[in-house]
Amino acid sequence: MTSEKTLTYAYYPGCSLHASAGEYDLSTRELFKALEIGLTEVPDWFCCGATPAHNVDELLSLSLCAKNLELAEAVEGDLAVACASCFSRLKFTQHTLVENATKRTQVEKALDAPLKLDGKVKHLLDILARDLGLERLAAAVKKPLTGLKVACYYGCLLTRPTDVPNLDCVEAPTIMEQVIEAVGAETVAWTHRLECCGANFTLSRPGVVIQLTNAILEAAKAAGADCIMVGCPLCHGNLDIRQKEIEGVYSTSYNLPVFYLTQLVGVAVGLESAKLGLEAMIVNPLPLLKSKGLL
Amino acid sequence: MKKKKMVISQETMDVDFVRKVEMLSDTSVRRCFQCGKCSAGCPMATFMEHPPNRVVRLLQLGQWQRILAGRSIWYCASCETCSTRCPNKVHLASIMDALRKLSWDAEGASKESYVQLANKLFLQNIRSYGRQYEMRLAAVFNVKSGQFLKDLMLGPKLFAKGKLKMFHSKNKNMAEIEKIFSRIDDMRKNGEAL
Amino acid sequence: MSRIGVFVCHCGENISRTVDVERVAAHAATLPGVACATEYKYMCSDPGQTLLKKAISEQRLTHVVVAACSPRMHERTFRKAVEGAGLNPYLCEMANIREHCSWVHEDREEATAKACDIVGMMVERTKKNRVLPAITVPVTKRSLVIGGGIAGIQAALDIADAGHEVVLVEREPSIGGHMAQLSETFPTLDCSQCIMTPKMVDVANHPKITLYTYSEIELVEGYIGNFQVTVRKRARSVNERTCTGCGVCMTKCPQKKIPNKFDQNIGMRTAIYVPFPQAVPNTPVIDRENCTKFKTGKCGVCQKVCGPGAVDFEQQDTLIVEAVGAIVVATGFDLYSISEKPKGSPIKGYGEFGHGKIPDVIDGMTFERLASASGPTGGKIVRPSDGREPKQIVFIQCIGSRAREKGISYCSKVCCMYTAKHTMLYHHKVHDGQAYVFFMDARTPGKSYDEFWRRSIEEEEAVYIRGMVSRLYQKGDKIVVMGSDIAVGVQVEIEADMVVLATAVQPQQGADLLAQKLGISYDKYNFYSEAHAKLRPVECATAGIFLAGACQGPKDIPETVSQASAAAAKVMTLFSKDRLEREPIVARVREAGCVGCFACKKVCAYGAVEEKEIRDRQGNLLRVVASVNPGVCAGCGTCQATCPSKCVELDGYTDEQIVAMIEAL
Amino acid sequence: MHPEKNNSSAFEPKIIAFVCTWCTYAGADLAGTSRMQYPSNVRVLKFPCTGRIDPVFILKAFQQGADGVLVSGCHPGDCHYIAGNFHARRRFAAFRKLLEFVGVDLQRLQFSWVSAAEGGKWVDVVTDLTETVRALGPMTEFKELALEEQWSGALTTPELKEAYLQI
Ligand SMILES: Cc1cc2nc3c(=O)[nH]c(=O)nc-3n(C[C@H](O)[C@H](O)[C@H](O)COP(=O)(O)OP(=O)(O)OC[C@H]3O[C@@H](n4cnc5c(N)ncnc54)[C@H](O)[C@@H]3O)c2cc1C
Ligand SMILES: Cc1cc2nc3c(=O)[nH]c(=O)nc-3n(C[C@H](O)[C@H](O)[C@H](O)COP(=O)(O)OP(=O)(O)OC[C@H]3O[C@@H](n4cnc5c(N)ncnc54)[C@H](O)[C@@H]3O)c2cc1C
Ligand code: SF4
Ligand code: SF4
Ligand code: SF4
Ligand code: SF4
Ligand code: SF4
Ligand code: SF4
Ligand code: SF4
Ligand code: SF4
Repeated sequence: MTSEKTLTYAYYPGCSLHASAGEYDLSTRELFKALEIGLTEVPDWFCCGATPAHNVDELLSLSLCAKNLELAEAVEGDLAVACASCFSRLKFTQHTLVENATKRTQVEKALDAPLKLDGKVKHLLDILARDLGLERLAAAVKKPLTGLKVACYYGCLLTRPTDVPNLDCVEAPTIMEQVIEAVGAETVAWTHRLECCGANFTLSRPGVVIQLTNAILEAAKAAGADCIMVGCPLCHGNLDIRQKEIEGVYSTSYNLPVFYLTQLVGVAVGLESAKLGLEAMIVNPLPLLKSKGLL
Repeated sequence: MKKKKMVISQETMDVDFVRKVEMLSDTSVRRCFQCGKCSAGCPMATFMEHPPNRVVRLLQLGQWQRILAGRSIWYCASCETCSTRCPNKVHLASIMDALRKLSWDAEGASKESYVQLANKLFLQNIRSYGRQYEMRLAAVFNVKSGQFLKDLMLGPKLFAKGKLKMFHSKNKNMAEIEKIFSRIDDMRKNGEAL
Repeated sequence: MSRIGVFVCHCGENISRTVDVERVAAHAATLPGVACATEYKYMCSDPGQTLLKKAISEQRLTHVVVAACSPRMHERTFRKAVEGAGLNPYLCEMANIREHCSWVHEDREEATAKACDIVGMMVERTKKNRVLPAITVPVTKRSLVIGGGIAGIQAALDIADAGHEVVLVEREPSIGGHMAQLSETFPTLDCSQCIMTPKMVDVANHPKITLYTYSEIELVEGYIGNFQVTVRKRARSVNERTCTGCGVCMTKCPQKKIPNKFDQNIGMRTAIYVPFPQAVPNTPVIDRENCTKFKTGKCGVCQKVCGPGAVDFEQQDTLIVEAVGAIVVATGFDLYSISEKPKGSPIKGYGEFGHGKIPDVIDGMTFERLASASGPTGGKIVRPSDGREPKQIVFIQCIGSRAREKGISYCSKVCCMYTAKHTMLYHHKVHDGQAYVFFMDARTPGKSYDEFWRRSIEEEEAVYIRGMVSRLYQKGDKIVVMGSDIAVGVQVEIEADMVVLATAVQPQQGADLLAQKLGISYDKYNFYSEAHAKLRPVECATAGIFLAGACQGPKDIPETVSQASAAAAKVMTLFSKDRLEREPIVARVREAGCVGCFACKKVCAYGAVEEKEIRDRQGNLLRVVASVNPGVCAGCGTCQATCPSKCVELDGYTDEQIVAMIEAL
Repeated sequence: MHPEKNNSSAFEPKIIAFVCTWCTYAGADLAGTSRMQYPSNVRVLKFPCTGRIDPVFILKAFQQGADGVLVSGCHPGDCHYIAGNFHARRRFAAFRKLLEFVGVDLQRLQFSWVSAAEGGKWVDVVTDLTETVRALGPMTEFKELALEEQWSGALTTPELKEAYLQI
């Protein structure tokens, strides 16, 4: 990877990043600016339909994603996606429509337009680890995250569905660890990296989410992590926003700040707190960062 | 339903329904050999009355009514653990999608209404606004599901952190979204899609 | 000008009931080239055959058509009779007017007309028949056996005991194969070494067996009865003739920490080593990759301590050519490894089991070594990670097998049984321990097999759980097993000390390469293909090559030994004659017309088509043409139908003969 | 030499069957030993393997006045000669296109698999083809096409060679 090569992407933030995950959006934009990676938001993108759409209406889900892929073609560069759920849906759609002619015809009919489907859909992790490269990432570090023990949480969707060309090994991915180790952090080996947090049941069945999320927090704590890093607003919602509630239900205390990957990498490249939205986090990360001399 | 004896015959096995499931999910139901690996790893299995492998088994027997009558399919989180680990390439997560779709089409045979309601609202949101409005989603959900006080504690906190916004700018090209929805509706009416 | 005799049979009333045989004979008599036409009640009876022979000599017949039953019934009979009368047997043909006519039609008119047609066709065909000389090939009565597992050993001993020489080639430093690694064997639980080692010694001492270990097949040429096989004998660095097997070298070698493959890498060995104490031959080899001398030039301790001076660092690979008449392939199997995801393959592998990185997750063969009295732990079952005895042990069946997404779609056939065996061995050794087995179904179809499995549950108290495991992960010093019991319909979690995976049986590494050298076919998994799944299960479609053991498909020891003895019997049948006679229905190339496109070669499934150089007197290469080796050709005729220049011809089914039949209609 | 019936105005199709000796010929034998009945219009030509059957023979048969041709051999995977039937199938698939191109009704040419155990299937296949061809009426196309010289075996033009190699 030559350093002259300028990277630029079309950006699909997804609904959550414009709402509950505002800090993910903010930190992504700031981090990419700092790393001199171009990011242009896809104009007038739609909701990808996320889980609820494919849950009950696959054709709608495929059509919504395909529409977004089409919109993204107007912007230069591969499509950068922040949310694991959007990422999973968009790449699944692209793969399915390339492979399955019947579905492609149906979707083209729904959109009333022929589809190209040749752009690349990339998660932010992919861009950091591969397009930018770990070496260049490491070179940008101002404050190495030395001594910070991070539990990387992939959740279920980041590397799935399984038959679609993937970010990393479905069952034993390492890409998050690679990225965060490149900026100086330590990672812990733990058991619940890929377990599902209950994701979109947060609204309809919070009880389920609390049970699943508790197991994840417990495992991260047991492995000696200082904090958790995620690449998905849904995971974040469940692990961060519900953490206090969970502590209440199980009468325990975790106090594990849950960072978006862009926030932690942002800290390492020297961005200040306001540019990373750290104060928007429910579990306050500042004491931890201060204790490690990172703020 | 669950305990009732199954009388199995060509008449009671609804193969057409199974074919629909297979078409929608792009996966073979018959291929499953009941190894149980899907159920072993499913994070939601403990909440389901029919664990995932049994959902496929019931499909193999054409007994879809038993599935739709229960809430198993609505407790699936779409995490894809089952599909990822199935030794036999049964895409169970997609089968779950297909079943929910068909259940939805069949209008409410299921006990589980909360998840359905949330899904419905989610899609309505897209149709009317183009994007998700978490605030609206949560509020309407709570009103409609009669749980006015649910997550009450979270609300103000999130609001304070800027995590819940009251207003959003609508997408500019709403007409296009509406067209997609209505074209799909038309295709279904004309029998061009399931 | 041909003088054809037509003989129409009544078959009692079987033919004459619906076919007017007199009319058929009369019709035949009118056909050009027919010298005589008669009918008779039972052509195949003695008087019938005599009539035919007499007619041949009296009427000076050149060709014969017998209009009677199916050639599949009596072609042989009549061709023999014709031969007895001094005519080439291939000048006689049968017209099938029974199975294809009188028995399938009721209308006498129609049937008679059809019978006339059939006779007419065969008359025209027969006119074009040529004298076909019998093909015989000499038989070299020596046999090659490739692979020295129990299959190869059994086959070699059986053939050698019948008095024929055998060349046994084994890739490893010792014969024995996987059976030598086993602890005790189902369904009787007798000690593997105890029943195996005497046979290994018999091989070593048998005057008729030449043993090449640490050797591989380099090249195979020739055909049934006449193979030339080049064997590469790899350099052992120890002179087999002078070494006494005292073992001093091994005790003195400073390189002591090399994982021993024979012990599934749990036990260690030296750089100069025999894989196990009972090895045959008991001559060590130097593993050049790990020997200090070969790596740095220093050391040479073994050479210094060796009394007879057998260590020879200069030794080179040697190539030996052996002439044999038959080959038994017995190269056995390998186990599927969850730590290696096959590169470039769509198979997913077992990431959910940690890709083989959890130290106390082992495979079945490793468990065998742990349980074996002569194994690295002396038969104590302990964890590789910390040497502790596991108190909760989980076995998982069908790993890699029956899992088209993860490995292989077939059933490995032996793992249900060996897992049951493992639970018993475990229970015998760890009295306060508990064994659990996750399984889909128990496949135990063999004599006393299901009883054996039930014993594991009812008497040895193994807990069988019907359902597969989704994930394994290390938690502290335990392995968490996430499974499900589908009978109950609930998830099951066990914190195990050790997990044993019943990994799939696969063909040996490089099995396909060996098959290509031998010209035998193999399936998509690289198992060698038998000529017929039911009726020729030990023969390859390629004549003179036979199969034994797990190289053909997963097998246990009883089946392996049966097949090995069967293969030996087939070899002995082949060796019972000095020359092989075969039907002369073979393809022949008209070299003048051949343009050397080798389309024929591509379609020949037997590799019978060879490239032949045509040179002028000065020895200059003029062109390369196809040439069919009659020893190898099976006579299918595919080449002929494929040749664009129409210059291959299948004797007995020439274009001329067939066109003559079509034109007769 | 049609098996002319008394009622000579009725068209009796002439069917030629090219079969392999190991499967279909044996299957036809079985039909006989089981005394099954089928139309007598078929004439059987035995080959060692369907792999031996040159498409030229089929053309030849049509030229000689056959109204329908049946090619039948072992089921896929059961070939006595490992893969002869596989080559045959590939060849015939291409050949059918050629026939279609020259305007032959493909219903007149049928391929099937009949094993040594399928006497009943043999009867069905032969009966079906006979009835189909009977309904189609006599085959005339080929006599008009008179391909005889070109297809006597020599491939005279590069195009023919090319076409043939495709087969
Ligand atoms: C864990 C386990 C437990 C088992 N327990 C039992 C049991 O209790 N009872 C039972 O009946 N069966 C048991 N079996 C099955 C048994 O091991 C096999 O049936 C038997 O070993 C097959 O013998 P084989 O000679 O065909 O193959 P192998 O034993 O594999 O021998 C093949 C030989 O050929 C050699 N070779 C390979 N390729 C080449 C080459 N290219 N050139 C030269 N040599 C070559 C190999 O080195 C090897 O020595 C068990 C199997 C496993 C995996
Ligand atoms: C319903 C069924 C379906 C099957 N399907 C298949 C299949 O699809 N594929 C497959 O591979 N296998 C199949 N099999 C198994 C197969 O039938 C056997 O493997 C095979 O027939 C065994 O052959 P055999 O010669 O050992 O025994 P048998 O076929 O039983 O032959 C023994 C012969 O010995 C004669 N005999 C017995 N006692 C005496 C005596 N004292 N003196 C003289 N003669 C005697 C008997 O009359 C008999 O003719 C099937 C079996 C059954 C029951
Ligand atoms: S894992 Fe696959 S094969 Fe096994 S029970 Fe589930 S769906 Fe069926
Ligand atoms: S996708 Fe649904 S059924 Fe499958 S493992 Fe996840 S929750 Fe269970
Ligand atoms: S030769 Fe054949 S047809 Fe004639 S009597 Fe013998 S069995 Fe019958
Ligand atoms: S090489 Fe020498 S020292 Fe080693 S076993 Fe042979 S004779 Fe003994
Ligand atoms: S020379 Fe090699 S084999 Fe011999 S003792 Fe030294 S290290 Fe061992
Ligand atoms: S023998 Fe048993 S464990 Fe082995 S693959 Fe077959 S069913 Fe599975
Ligand atoms: S196909 Fe015919 S021309 Fe080509 S090499 Fe073979 S024999 Fe010669
Ligand atoms: S007749 Fe068959 S076996 Fe013989 S050379 Fe031709 S293709 Fe090969």
